[in-house]
Amino acid sequence: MSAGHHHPIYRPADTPVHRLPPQCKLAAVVAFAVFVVATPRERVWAFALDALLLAAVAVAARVPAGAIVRRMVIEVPFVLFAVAIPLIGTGERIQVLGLSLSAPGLWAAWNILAKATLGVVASILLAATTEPRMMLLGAERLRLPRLLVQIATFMLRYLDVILDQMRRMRIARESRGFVARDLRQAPVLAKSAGALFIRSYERGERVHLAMLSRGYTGEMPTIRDISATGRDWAVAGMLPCLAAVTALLAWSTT
Amino acid sequence: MTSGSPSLTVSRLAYAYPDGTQALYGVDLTIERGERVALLGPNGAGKTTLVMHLNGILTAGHGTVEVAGLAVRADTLREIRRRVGLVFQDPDDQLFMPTVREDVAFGPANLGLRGAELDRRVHDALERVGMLDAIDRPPHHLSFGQRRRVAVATVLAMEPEILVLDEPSSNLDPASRRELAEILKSLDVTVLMVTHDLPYALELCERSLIMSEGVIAADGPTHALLADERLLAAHRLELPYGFAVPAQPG
Amino acid sequence: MTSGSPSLTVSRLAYAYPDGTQALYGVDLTIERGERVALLGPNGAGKTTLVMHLNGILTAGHGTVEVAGLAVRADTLREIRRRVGLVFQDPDDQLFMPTVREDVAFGPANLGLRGAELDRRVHDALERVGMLDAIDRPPHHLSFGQRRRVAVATVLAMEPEILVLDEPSSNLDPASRRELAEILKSLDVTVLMVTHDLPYALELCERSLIMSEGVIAADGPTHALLADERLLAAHRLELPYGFAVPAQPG
Amino acid sequence: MHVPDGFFNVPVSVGAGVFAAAGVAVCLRGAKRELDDRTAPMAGLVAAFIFAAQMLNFPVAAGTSGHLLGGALAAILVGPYTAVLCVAVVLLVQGFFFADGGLTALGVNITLMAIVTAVVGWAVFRLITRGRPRGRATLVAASFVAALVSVPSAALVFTGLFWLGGTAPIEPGSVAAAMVGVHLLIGLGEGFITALTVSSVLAVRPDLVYGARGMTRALTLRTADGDVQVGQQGGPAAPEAPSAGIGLRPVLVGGALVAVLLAGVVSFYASSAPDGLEKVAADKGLSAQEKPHAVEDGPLAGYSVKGVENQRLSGGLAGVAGVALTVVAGGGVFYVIRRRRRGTDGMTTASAQ
Ligand SMILES: Nc1ncnc2c1ncn2[C@@H]1O[C@H](COP(=O)(O)OP(=O)(O)OP(=O)(O)O)[C@@H](O)[C@H]1O
Ligand SMILES: Nc1ncnc2c1ncn2[C@@H]1O[C@H](COP(=O)(O)OP(=O)(O)OP(=O)(O)O)[C@@H](O)[C@H]1O
Ligand SMILES: [Mg+2]
Ligand SMILES: [Mg+2]
Repeated sequence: MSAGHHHPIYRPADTPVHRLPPQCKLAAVVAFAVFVVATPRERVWAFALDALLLAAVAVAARVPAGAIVRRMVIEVPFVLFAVAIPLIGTGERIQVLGLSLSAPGLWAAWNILAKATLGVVASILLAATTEPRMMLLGAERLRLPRLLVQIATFMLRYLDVILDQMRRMRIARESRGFVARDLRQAPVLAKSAGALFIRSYERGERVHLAMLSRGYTGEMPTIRDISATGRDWAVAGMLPCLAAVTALLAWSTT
Repeated sequence: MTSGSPSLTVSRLAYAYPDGTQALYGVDLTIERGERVALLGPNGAGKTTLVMHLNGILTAGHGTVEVAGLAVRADTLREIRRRVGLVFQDPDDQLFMPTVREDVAFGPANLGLRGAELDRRVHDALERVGMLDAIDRPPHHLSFGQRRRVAVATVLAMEPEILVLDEPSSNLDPASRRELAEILKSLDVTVLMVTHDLPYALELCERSLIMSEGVIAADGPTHALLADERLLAAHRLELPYGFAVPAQPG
Repeated sequence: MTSGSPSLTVSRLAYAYPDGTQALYGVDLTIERGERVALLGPNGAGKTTLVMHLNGILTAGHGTVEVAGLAVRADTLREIRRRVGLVFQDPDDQLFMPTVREDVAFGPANLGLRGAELDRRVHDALERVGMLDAIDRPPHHLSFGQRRRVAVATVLAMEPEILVLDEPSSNLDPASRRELAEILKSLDVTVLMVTHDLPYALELCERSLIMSEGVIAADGPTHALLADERLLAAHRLELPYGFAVPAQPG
Repeated sequence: MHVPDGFFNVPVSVGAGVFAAAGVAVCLRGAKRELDDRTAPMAGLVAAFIFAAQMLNFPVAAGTSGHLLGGALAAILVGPYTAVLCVAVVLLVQGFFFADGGLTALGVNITLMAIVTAVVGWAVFRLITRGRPRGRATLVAASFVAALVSVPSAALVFTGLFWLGGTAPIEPGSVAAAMVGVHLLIGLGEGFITALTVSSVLAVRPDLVYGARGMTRALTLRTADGDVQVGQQGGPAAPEAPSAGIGLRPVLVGGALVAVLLAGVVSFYASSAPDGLEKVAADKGLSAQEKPHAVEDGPLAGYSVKGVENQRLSGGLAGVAGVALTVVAGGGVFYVIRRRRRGTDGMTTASAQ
C-alpha cells in the first residue's frame, strides 16, 4: 500500500456506480451477499445468474476484470481449504480420476467457493467505486454507531501514519547502510518494530492533540452532503432485488 | 496595556513528561492583549512544553494557566481552544486530513462555519500563505516548507484571538518568512512566537522572553535583551554572522 | 580543484513523484572533492528531491547521478551509501531506534565496526553535537532541536566522504548553529548543504547553487550571488532584516 | 480465521450477527467508561496497529499460516470494551474496504475474533495480575499468557459454531483437533507479539497501557514551592482518571451472557428456518445422533448434548458448550497458574523459615 489516502483498491472514475450515494451501495452489497448465501447450492445456474449481475455492475463501473482478479487473491486460503474438503469430508464417496472423494464434500466445496467468490467480488466492486471516506459517511447514514465510525475514521488515518512511519524508518535504515539479508538482521527489525509502535502511538497522539486544539470535539465536521434520493435507492436496489428473485426461483424449483 | 484581564497569565507552572523528564520548573509570565512577544531560548529549554499548556494540550502538573481571565481546565477547554490558535513546531503533527482544503477547513468547520463563509476562510488563509495552488493536494505530499505554510494557514483560518506559533519561520524560504512577518503584523491579535531567529524576533516583537532550563530567565524589550551579550551568551543565544542591530528597532 | 573524478556529478536529472507531481526538470551540477557548496532556493523548488537522489533513496526518473565516479544504480547502492551521509530535513525521518545510543551506533555498526571503536565513534559524534547527556534517552522524547542534533550525529558517526545536509540549521538554537558550522568547517569532506539561511550559507560555503522550479538557476561564488538582488528576488530569496554583507566574506 | 461467505449456513450467520451486534452494543456503552475523549483516536490507533499486524502472515506449520488476532493485545492496551470495538472495526474495514472476510460472516468473525479473544484475553490478564504487585515482568508475562489462551479459545468457539452450522461435511472432531492444534501454535506467535509490544510500551509510556493503570509511579515535580507529587497526570489531554476499573466480575457475567445469548439466539433462528437446519443436520449426519463427537468425552458438554433428542435444543446447548469450554479452558489455565504461584510462594516462605 502506498502511503496515500486513496486506497489502491479504489479506482477513481465518474460512472453511475461511482456517483451513487455510499449508503445505497453499502446496503445493496450487504443485501446481495445475504441473498447469495441463502441460495441453495444445488442450483448452479442461480450462481451463474448472480455472477452475471456482478459482471454487469463491473461493466457499468468500468472496473476492468484484471483489477478484480488481482484483488481476489485474498480468497486463496479458503480456496485451498475448499479443495481439501472433498478429500477429508465424510459421507458417501465417489471416484473421480482415481481419487476417492466425498460427494457431500464436493458440494460443500462448491458451495463455499461459489458463495465466497460472489461475496468477495461484490465487496471488491464496492471498494473500487467508493472512496474510503465516503464509505464511512455512508455507514454513518446507515446508523452505524458514531463511535464505531469514528474509530474507523481514525483507523484509516493512523494506518497512513503507521505505514508512513514504516516507510520513513526503512529509508532511514537503508540510507545508513542497512541491508536485511538474513535472520541475523532480525533483532534490528524487532527492535525497530517496538520503536515503531511507540512512535506511531505518540505521533497519532500528537495528531489528535492538534485536532483538539483546532476545536475537534469528537465529530468530524461533515462538509459534503451525501443524501440519497428515492431514485438512488431504486438504482442501487436493483442488484439485491435481482439476486433475491434468483434465490427465490432457485428455492421454488426444488 | 489594554483594559480587562491579560491575554495570557501563567503562574508557577511546572510539568514533567510521563517518562519522568521534568521540562518546566515554575514558569511565570503575563502577556497583555495585543502584544507581540517572542519566546527565545536554547534547545530543550521547555519552550514547546510551555506552549502546549497554553491551549490545554498538556495540563498543568502544578501551577495555573489563564487565557483572557479563563483558567485552563477540563471544562473550559472548548472555549480556550476557540480563543487560542496554536501552530505546532512539526507541521506533520498539524496536518492530518486527506487534502489541504479539508485540513484548513477543519478548524472553522468545528467552530460551526459552513458553506460560502467556510470557503472564504479557507481561500483567504491559503492565499495569505501563498498555498492556494495546492488546495486540492494531499498535505503529506508537499515539501517541508510548503507543509509549514499550510500549517500556519490552518490556524489563521480559525481567526483566533491569541496566536501561538512554535518556530513558524523555520524551513521557510526568506520571502515567505518576510510575508509571514507581514501577516502577523497585519493581524490585530495577541501573538506569542517561539523562535531561534533573533533578528526575526527583533523585527516583529517589541518584547521578548528568554526561557532557559524550564524557567523564564529574562523578560524585557527585545532590543535591550539582544544588546546584552552576557545575558545572551548565558543562554546559548548569539546574534548571527553579519548581523548589526539596526539603530531604530522594528 | 583536486585530482580524480568530482565528488558529485548530476546530469539531466528529471524526476516526478508517483502521484504525478514533477519536481525536477533537468538538473546539472558538479561538485569537486573538498568543496563546500550551499543549495538555496524557494520552498518546493525540488531541493529535497534532488538530495534524495544523491544516495539513491529516489532513483533517477531520467538522467544520471554519479558519486566519486560511481553511478548510482541498484548494484552500487551499498557503496554509495557508505560514501554519502545524508541528514534529512525532518529529524523524525532519521531516528528510529529505541535509544539515542543505538541510533547513532546503527550506521557505523552496519559498516562493520564493533566494540570499543564503535563506542568511540558514538561518543565522539554525540559530544560534537552536545547531546552526550541524552545518550540513553529515546530519541522521540527529545525536543525538536535536540532531535536535529542527534540526527546530525548519526551521520557524523559514519564519517562519510560526502556530507549532504538538508536544512541542518533549522530549529537549532544560535549557539548550536555556530557549533555546527564549526564542525562542518573542521571536517575535510565534501559538503552540500541545503539552507534558507543566506548568511549561514555565506559564512560556510564559498560556492552556492540556486535551485528554482526543478532546475539549477544559478551557480557561482556565494558572495557574488548574494550581492545580486535581482537574481535573489527572482527566486524568492532575500537577505534578512539587519543583515549587511561583511566586507570580507567568510 | 477470516470466515468467508457461504462457510456457515444462514441461521448461524444471522444468529452470530445478532449476537455480535448485541456484544458491540454492550461494549459501546462500556467503552465510554474506559477512556475519555481519547477513546476514538486511541482505539483507532490500536485498530490500525492490529490491521497492520494482520497483514503480516507468519507461517505456522504444515503449510498453514496465521496472523495476529489482536483481541488480547487491544484489551490490555485500551481495555476490554474498547478492544472489542477496535477489532470489530478492523473486521468491518477488512470486509468492506478490502473484501477480506465475508459480509454475511461478519457476525461470526466479530464474535470469534473480537469478542471471544478480547474477553478471554482480558479475563486471563486480570486473573494473573489481580492482587499482585504489578511489576513490568508480571504484566508482560500475563500479556503473553492472555494472548496465548485467547487464540485457541476462539478456535474452540469456531468449532462449536461449525458443529452447529458449518456447511462442510467434516467431522467436528477433526475440525476441533485441527483448529485448536493450529491455533495453539498461532497463539504462541500471538503471545510473543503481544508481550513484546506491551513490554515496549510499558518501557516508555506506561501511562498508555490500560492494563497497567495504577502501576505508574507518581511523578515528583521540583517547583519553587518545593517538591510536589503529581499523580498519574497522564500524558497529553489530561484525561480525567478513568472511573473505577472494570473488575473481573462484569467480564465473567458478560461471558455467561455470551453463552446464554449464543444458545438462545442461535436456536431461535434455527427454529425459524427449519429447512436450513435440517439440511445441515442431514449433511453432517447430526440428526442421526450417531456421530462420535470430539467433545463427547467431556464430562459436561458430551453428556448433555448426547442425551438430547431435540435438534433445536441440542443446537442451543452446543453453543453454550462452546462458550463454556472457552471459559473452562481459560479458567483452568488461571487455576493452574494460581496454584503454581501459591506453591512457589509457599516454598519461599518455607525456605525462609
Ligand atoms: N515527549 C517527551 N517525553 C519526555 N521528555 C520530553 C518530551 N518532549 C520533550 N521532552 C524533554 O523536555 C525538555 C523540554 O523540551 P521542549 O520540547 O519543551 O524544548 P524546546 O524548548 O521546545 O526545544 P527546541 O528549541 O529544541 O524545540 C527537553 O529536555 C526534552 O528532552
Ligand atoms: N511525496 C511527494 N509526493 C508528491 N509530490 C511531492 C512529494 N514531496 C514533494 N513533492 C512536490 O515536489 C516539489 C519539490 O519538493 P521538494 O520537497 O523537493 O522541495 P524543497 O525544495 O525541498 O522545498 P522546501 O524548501 O520547502 O523543503 C514540490 O512541488 C512538492 O510539492
Ligand atoms: Mg520546541
Ligand atoms: Mg525540502
